[in-house]
Amino acid sequence: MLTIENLNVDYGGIQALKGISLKVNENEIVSVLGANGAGKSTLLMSISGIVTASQGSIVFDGQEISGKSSSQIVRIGISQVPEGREVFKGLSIQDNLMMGTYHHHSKSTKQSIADDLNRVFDYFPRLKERRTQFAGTLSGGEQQMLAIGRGIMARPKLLMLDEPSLGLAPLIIEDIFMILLALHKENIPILLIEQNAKAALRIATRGYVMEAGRIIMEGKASDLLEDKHIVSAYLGG
Amino acid sequence: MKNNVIILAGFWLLAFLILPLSLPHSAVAGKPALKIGVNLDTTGYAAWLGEPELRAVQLYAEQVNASGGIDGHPLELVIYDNQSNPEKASTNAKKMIQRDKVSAMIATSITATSNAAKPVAQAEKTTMYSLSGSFEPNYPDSFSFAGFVHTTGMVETIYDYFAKKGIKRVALLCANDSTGQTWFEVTTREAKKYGIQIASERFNVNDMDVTPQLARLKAINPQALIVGVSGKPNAVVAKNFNQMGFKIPYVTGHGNISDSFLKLMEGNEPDNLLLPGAYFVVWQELNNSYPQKKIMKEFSDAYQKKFSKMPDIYAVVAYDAIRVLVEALKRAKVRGPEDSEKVHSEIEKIKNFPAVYGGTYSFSKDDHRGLQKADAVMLQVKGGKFRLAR
Amino acid sequence: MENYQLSLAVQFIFAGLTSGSIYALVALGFNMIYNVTRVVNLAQGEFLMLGAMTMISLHAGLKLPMPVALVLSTIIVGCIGVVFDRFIIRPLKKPTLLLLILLTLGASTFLKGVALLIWGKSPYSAPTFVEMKSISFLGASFSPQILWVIGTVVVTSCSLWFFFEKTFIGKAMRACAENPRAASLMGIDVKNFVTISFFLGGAIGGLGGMMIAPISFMVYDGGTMMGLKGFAAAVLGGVGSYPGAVIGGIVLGLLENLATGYISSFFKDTIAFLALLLILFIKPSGLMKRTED
Amino acid sequence: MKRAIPYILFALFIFLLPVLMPGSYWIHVLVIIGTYVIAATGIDLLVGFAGQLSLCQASFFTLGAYSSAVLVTRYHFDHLAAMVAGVVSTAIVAYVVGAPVLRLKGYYLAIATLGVGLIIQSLLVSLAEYTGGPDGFRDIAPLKVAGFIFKSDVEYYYLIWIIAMLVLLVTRNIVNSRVGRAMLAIRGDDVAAASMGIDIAKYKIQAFIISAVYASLAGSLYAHSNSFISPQLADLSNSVEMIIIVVLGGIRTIFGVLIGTAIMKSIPELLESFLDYQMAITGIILILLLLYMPKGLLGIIRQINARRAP
Amino acid sequence: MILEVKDLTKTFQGLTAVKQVSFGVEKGRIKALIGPNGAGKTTTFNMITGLITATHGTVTFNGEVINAYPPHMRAKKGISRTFQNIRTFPEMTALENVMVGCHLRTNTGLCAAALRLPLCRADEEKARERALQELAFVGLGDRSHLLAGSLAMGEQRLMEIARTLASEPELVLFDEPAAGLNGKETEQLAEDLLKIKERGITILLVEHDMRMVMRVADEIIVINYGTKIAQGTPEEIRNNSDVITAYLGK
Repeated sequence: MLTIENLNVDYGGIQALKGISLKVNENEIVSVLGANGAGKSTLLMSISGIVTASQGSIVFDGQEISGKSSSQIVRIGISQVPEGREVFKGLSIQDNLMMGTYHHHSKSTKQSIADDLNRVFDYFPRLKERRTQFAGTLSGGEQQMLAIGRGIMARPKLLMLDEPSLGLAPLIIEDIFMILLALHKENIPILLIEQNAKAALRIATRGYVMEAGRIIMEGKASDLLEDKHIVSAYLGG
Repeated sequence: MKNNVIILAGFWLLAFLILPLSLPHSAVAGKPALKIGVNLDTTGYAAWLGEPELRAVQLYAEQVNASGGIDGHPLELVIYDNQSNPEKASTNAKKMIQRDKVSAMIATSITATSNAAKPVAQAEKTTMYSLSGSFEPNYPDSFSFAGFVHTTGMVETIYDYFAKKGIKRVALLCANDSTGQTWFEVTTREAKKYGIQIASERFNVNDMDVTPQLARLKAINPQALIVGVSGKPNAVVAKNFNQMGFKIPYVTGHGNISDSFLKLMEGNEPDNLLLPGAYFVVWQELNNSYPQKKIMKEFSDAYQKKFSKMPDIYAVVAYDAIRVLVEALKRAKVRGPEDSEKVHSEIEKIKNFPAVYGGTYSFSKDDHRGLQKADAVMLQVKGGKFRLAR
Repeated sequence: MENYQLSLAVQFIFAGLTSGSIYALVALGFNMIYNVTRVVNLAQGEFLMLGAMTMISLHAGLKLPMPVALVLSTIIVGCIGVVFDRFIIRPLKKPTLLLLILLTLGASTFLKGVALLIWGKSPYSAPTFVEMKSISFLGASFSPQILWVIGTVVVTSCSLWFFFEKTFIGKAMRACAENPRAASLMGIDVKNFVTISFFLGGAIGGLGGMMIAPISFMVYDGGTMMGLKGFAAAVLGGVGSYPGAVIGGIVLGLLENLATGYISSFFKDTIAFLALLLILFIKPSGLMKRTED
Repeated sequence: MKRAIPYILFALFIFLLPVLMPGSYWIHVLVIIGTYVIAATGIDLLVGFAGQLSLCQASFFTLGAYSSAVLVTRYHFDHLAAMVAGVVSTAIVAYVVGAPVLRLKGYYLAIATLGVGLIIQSLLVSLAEYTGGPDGFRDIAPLKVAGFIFKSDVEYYYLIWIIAMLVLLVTRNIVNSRVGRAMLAIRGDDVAAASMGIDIAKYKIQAFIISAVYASLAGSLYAHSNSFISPQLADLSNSVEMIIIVVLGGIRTIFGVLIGTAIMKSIPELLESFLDYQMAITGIILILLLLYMPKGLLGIIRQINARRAP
Repeated sequence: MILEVKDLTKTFQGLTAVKQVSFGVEKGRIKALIGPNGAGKTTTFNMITGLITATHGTVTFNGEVINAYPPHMRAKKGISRTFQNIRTFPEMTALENVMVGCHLRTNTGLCAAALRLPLCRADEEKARERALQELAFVGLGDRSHLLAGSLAMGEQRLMEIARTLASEPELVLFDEPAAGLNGKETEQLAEDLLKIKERGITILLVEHDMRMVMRVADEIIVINYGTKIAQGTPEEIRNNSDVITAYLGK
């Protein structure tokens, strides 16, 4: 589905990504772990086309996408839920969700968009109650739901999430991970970046570990959960 | 530490760049040129005055040099723009005296900039000829002179005209700028002498609409309106004036005697538009016996030929100013900047010098304007032309 | 006597509406650009001047009929807005409020300088759009052009409001302003929208200039003061709010003219700005601030 | 002690300049540069360090100039007393105005200070009885201190540059202290600053008053050295120019003000032969400088040095 | 009780964010405040530190009602805090950031600073030393010369803590200090909190990471929809059924 080979990214003279190779297969949840500043977010940004890679290839659905603009990449079918939610606070919740449809809005029927909307509201009934409110009035957990909902509205062939559990209460984290599993059942592959390594590895099929811009380890999620190095470095005793 | 060294190096560099500039210009072969500084508002809000003035001055310099200069010395103009800004005017005056060593200066047509340049002229004992009608050149040991009939004379001319027409109640609308201030002061002061009742309002030169002021002025049921402003704002006032259905005479200042004013008023010209001015403006209407008609025609023709434009009153005043200065340079036998102190006493001795403006210049120790009230005349705008007012 | 007082009041109010509407148009253009790009454009007044000058040149110089001249010069000034964005705003790497203010003021100096070279220093006027001397109403009289000005403000503000609140594209443009990065993750081409917003901002500014050209005259530096007052109006109404821009402009215009009429024409600006300060002290974020910030 | 050497060298340079170019017109320009250095340093402190955008610095400058001029000429105050009175009254005005205005932020602050500036300017125009109105105030007596009358440009040059250097020194001291740090913290994040126990309102107003005092002082000196002042000094463009000076020199680098002022005041001198083109060229220069040197000259030098240093 | 909150209530435009919350914090202990997102924890923090004023209720610190005090006065009394989204002064170095924390414990005024009186020099020296000490305490001793903005997020958090400590507080409020930290970093942070407690400083903590809360807190208060729903030792809270349904899950 998504194949990244030897990806390098320079940030003002500093090399943020050094030869990253990574794969997401159909029907997989792949999670990428790593400390702050390891380059995880940069990885997502370069897949989304916000950051341009200095070297390497990103192939999605058999199509080379490195060098394409972010709007082209969204159109090809990769949708990112950014870190820190980044909802449009001054737009209503429904409008926020509609923004997710931007790239296919003119091509889609009203009915199909309404169906999508209902699907999202099924996942997140709380958003339905408040559909006319400004997104800025939502709590952190609700904003995260909105951001994911917005990602779903884009009808992605691959959904990428950047730290969806950041700053959320345990119960809500659980909710969100359940929803990720549900999406996975709908055959949407997911690339997940998480600080909360334990929770991430529990739902993931495979995992990668990044350190200082490199991938230092990869494997099945269940194996990683038991790896001594991972436990001491990321999961805590 | 390192930074400071670099700053220091920067300053030295700057100094070396500046030093050569500060050296006096080297003299040209032949008799050294005599310099007159020209410190005009060629940009900024008074630019429309500065431009014709500059043209007239340049025209005369050309004429002088073509006819052999001043006793063989070529006349050189040192021209600086003061951007209608008093601070710049003062800096320019310093620059032309200290750096360029001019023998005399022509200074600006607005009062504020003339006032700013005045102390410099005084301190450096260099003659300054202002082109402002309300600038005050008469004070002890003055090195300043001024063109135009004094604004007081102009206002008296208006009031004389009012007296003839039986106008007793006058509405006054003055701008919040230098010109407006002067007109406000002079008109209200003189009104007492003439027994004229005045109601006054002020407005801002940037205003797009003065109907509130005009509406308030309407209350006294005035017989005439005096508008104390020069240039563009007049058009706004006139527009509102017509709109509100005023039929009374619309009188404005002599500062408006220019082609651009006529163009401005096109389409909005009040029925009875009056202003005090100079005989030059209507020279074609004058009798052939009028003594200055010949020089007026010559100037007008030369100016039109060179610039393809009608000379306006500012051009004339500037032209006269440089004529007077050159006359004084000749009489004082000025040979260089060291003689510049003599210029002003020589001007004071000039009597009955024919003015292109109309009338003659007779200066004295106490009169640094040289023109009299009688040299002013009431004009009227009719069909896009200045005429003598009946 | 009462009649006289009434006609006086009407006169003041119409004068206030006229200048207020112009301020409102500047403020609308200002907000238009601000809402999509968060750029504080203090050169908005120069767009006004360019609009008026271009229209006069096209109409009086090239003898184009007035409607054609209007449309053409609106487009021209819009394009100037786009160029403005391309070469002056976009190269700025880290835009801060301070730099934006200085930069747009620098740009305003430049635009004035260019206008000076093209049109010289003399003021220009334009005929009123409809041949008519003046309109009388309750003893007050005013120029028919006022109706055009007020009409433009109403139409512009309503269509802006409709566009940004009700249409999908408008909402997408708002999303761009709030969070350009998230917007581009939605597949929105942010740069295009920025270009469009500068086009519209320039066009609205230019339109404002064309509307007042027949009322006031236009000189190369005639836009600056109106630009500043328009900026004041935008702030007064609450930066970013379209109804706020209109209300801010009208309030400022009325304040000025009522102060002139009822207190003293001598202290016009003083009183208007004192009132502005007072309003800001009481409502520090303007009259109609959106709830989002 | 070694750190003082560049300062001493610089001082020496300043004192030698008039000797190097006697009778030059540039001394006059340098007098003006000195005055604006004093006023712009205030802006550096207020805008650069405390982070409060002010568009009324030129109005405070003009206020200082007028109070000196009016008190000396109309009411025959002792010159020094008049200057002090001017500074004190400007400080009071700054306090009264600053207390409410500084609660505002961003554009709101910008427009409020702009309004304050316009009000001061239009009052100076309106109160013509005292101020001479739009014509300006003329024939201001030259400065007289303890019997010594300052007459020539060179005398003013020394006076103004000594004061300017003291002002720079004092400002540098303030900036490198607890007070300056508090101001910087407010600029960085006022909520965090308040949580650290910094009285935001107090430091904002201190910065505002100091900058007003500098402006007023500079204005007084200007009035005497120039002997003519007009309300045009309070134009918005002058206030903006002072901010541009600070940005060009390098915001938050106290001594950058020297460079910024030198550039800003030299541009018109160097462009004077361009007449009508001046405005467009000035605009272009400003745009280019702000776009490609937003940190200012001294800021760039510092950046290069910082990169070189480990 | 060093801090007592009584009937604290805040309404925003008709919506009640915090409703009559009361609790106390004993001197020298760590108290945790937990609850779902949007439950009103940060609002409570802001009312205690004075960033927003309470609609109703009192905040008592060391026996003194401090409701009317602005934030900087409360800081002066000894209440300090960190922020959910780290708030540093990005263009100042780490050292200068922490020196800002010393503001309260030094007192150079404007005049002394302008003339650089000996008093001022002494203060500077004192502040510098103190700041270096605190930076070393949180393990950033070698990062002091870097610009705050260039530090990694975890380091910025530690620097923020050092800055807080430099103000010599009696009570520190931590707002989600572990957000964005991974398991190991969180453990380190827990150690740091305990070390701070050892210095005799009282801590009020808002945190979602339950493992950390359970480890460091002496007592836990749970709020939901603006009201307190439970209070007790970590053990009690862990088994409280209300808390499980509202917050902890499973």
